[in-house]
Amino acid sequence: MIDVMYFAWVRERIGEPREAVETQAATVVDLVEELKAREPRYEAAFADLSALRVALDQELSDFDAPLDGVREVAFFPPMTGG
Amino acid sequence: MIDVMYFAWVRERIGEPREAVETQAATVVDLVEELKAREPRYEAAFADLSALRVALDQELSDFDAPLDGVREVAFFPPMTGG
Amino acid sequence: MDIRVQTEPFSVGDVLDGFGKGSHDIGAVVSFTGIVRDTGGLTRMVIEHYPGMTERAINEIASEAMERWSLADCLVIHRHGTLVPGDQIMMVATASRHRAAAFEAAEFLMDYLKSRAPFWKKEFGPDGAEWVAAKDEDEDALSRW
Amino acid sequence: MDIRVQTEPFSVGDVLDGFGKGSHDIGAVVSFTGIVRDTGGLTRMVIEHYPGMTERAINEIASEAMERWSLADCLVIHRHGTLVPGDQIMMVATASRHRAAAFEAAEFLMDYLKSRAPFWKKEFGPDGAEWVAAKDEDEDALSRW
Repeated sequence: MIDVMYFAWVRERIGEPREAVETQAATVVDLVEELKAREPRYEAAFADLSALRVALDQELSDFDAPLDGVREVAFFPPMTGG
Repeated sequence: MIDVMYFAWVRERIGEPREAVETQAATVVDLVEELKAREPRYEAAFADLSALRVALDQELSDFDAPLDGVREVAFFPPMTGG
Repeated sequence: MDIRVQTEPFSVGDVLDGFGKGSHDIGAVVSFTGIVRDTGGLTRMVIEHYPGMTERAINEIASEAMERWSLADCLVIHRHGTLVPGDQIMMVATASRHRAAAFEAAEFLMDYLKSRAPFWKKEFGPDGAEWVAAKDEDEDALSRW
Repeated sequence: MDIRVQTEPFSVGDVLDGFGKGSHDIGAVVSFTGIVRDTGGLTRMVIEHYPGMTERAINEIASEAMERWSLADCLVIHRHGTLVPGDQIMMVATASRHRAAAFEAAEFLMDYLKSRAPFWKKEFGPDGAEWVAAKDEDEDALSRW
């Protein structure tokens, strides 16, 4: 069970800020593929991975990173703070 | 008649902050030579011109600048503001 | 080191008057304040963030600045929620012995906060709402550090 | 543009809270504050200046910064007289649309004030009094502008 979070327009496309996902996905990309297979709104949100960033347990990471032991995955567009 | 001003250690060596000088000096260097000929304290202050800066009518200038029309000459070490 | 993530406004004055007090070897304090501009008829801006990761990311950035420039102190305040033109979005302040370190550290903090702290801005104007896109130049700015 | 040469202390807070107010196109405010450090047992510092030329020189430097970086506003406060460790010596503030201009203009102002505004510092410590010597690196700093 992984906590999956969405921010900014990713959140808007998915339609919710977070959800608990039952998954055996080995990597972030595997998780993305599982989600995209579910419903069109996931396909819309994950259409272009180069426009997205991912954080694992609140640390910026990569889409090919393993999910082993990870409790929280967050997807969002490039940050615009400051 | 030119108003001559001294600042920082130049003022301390000369012993006064300003004086009116009766001179026909053509350039700053000429004025410096006239002053040095007067008394040892001027020689002490003007011993090394490379350690000094000069301002003519409150604008930074050079030692070979003409004194034509100048009313105020100031001598001081390199500035240390900020 | 003082890091605040908040919805409330802040007073740069009050913050700076207390900043670095108590340390005896500070010769230079630099502050940066970011303000909402009313470009293109912007009526308001909503800043979303990632609670938990935000504090963690800013802490990491600020700790790196403290160490790299041997700062005496360092402060970051970043607001989230709804802001209107003229509102202060965020500020950073750095205190060090010499001016070069204080300036560089403040610019470093700003460059990293721009693209490495999890904030996202949505702008509301006459043509509707739009998420602010990250700029290539902001990402490029990181390469100088 | 606001230029003040004074013996009195100033509050960075009060100054900054009023700075740039009224302008609608300010996205970035940078401030620098210089503070007397108590290095080598310094007990006090006396800053001498050249009344008249000081205001003129700072005005020239600030005007150049305003134009070169299209600043919305710019402020310089510089004290003279007797100061002790911990006292604020001077401050500059710049306001512009974007952060790079505000940072650059503030650094430019500082570099020029260091070696082109007629101030001289005399330090008093356990070994007597000494005029602060200008540093080559301060003169060199001007070459980047």
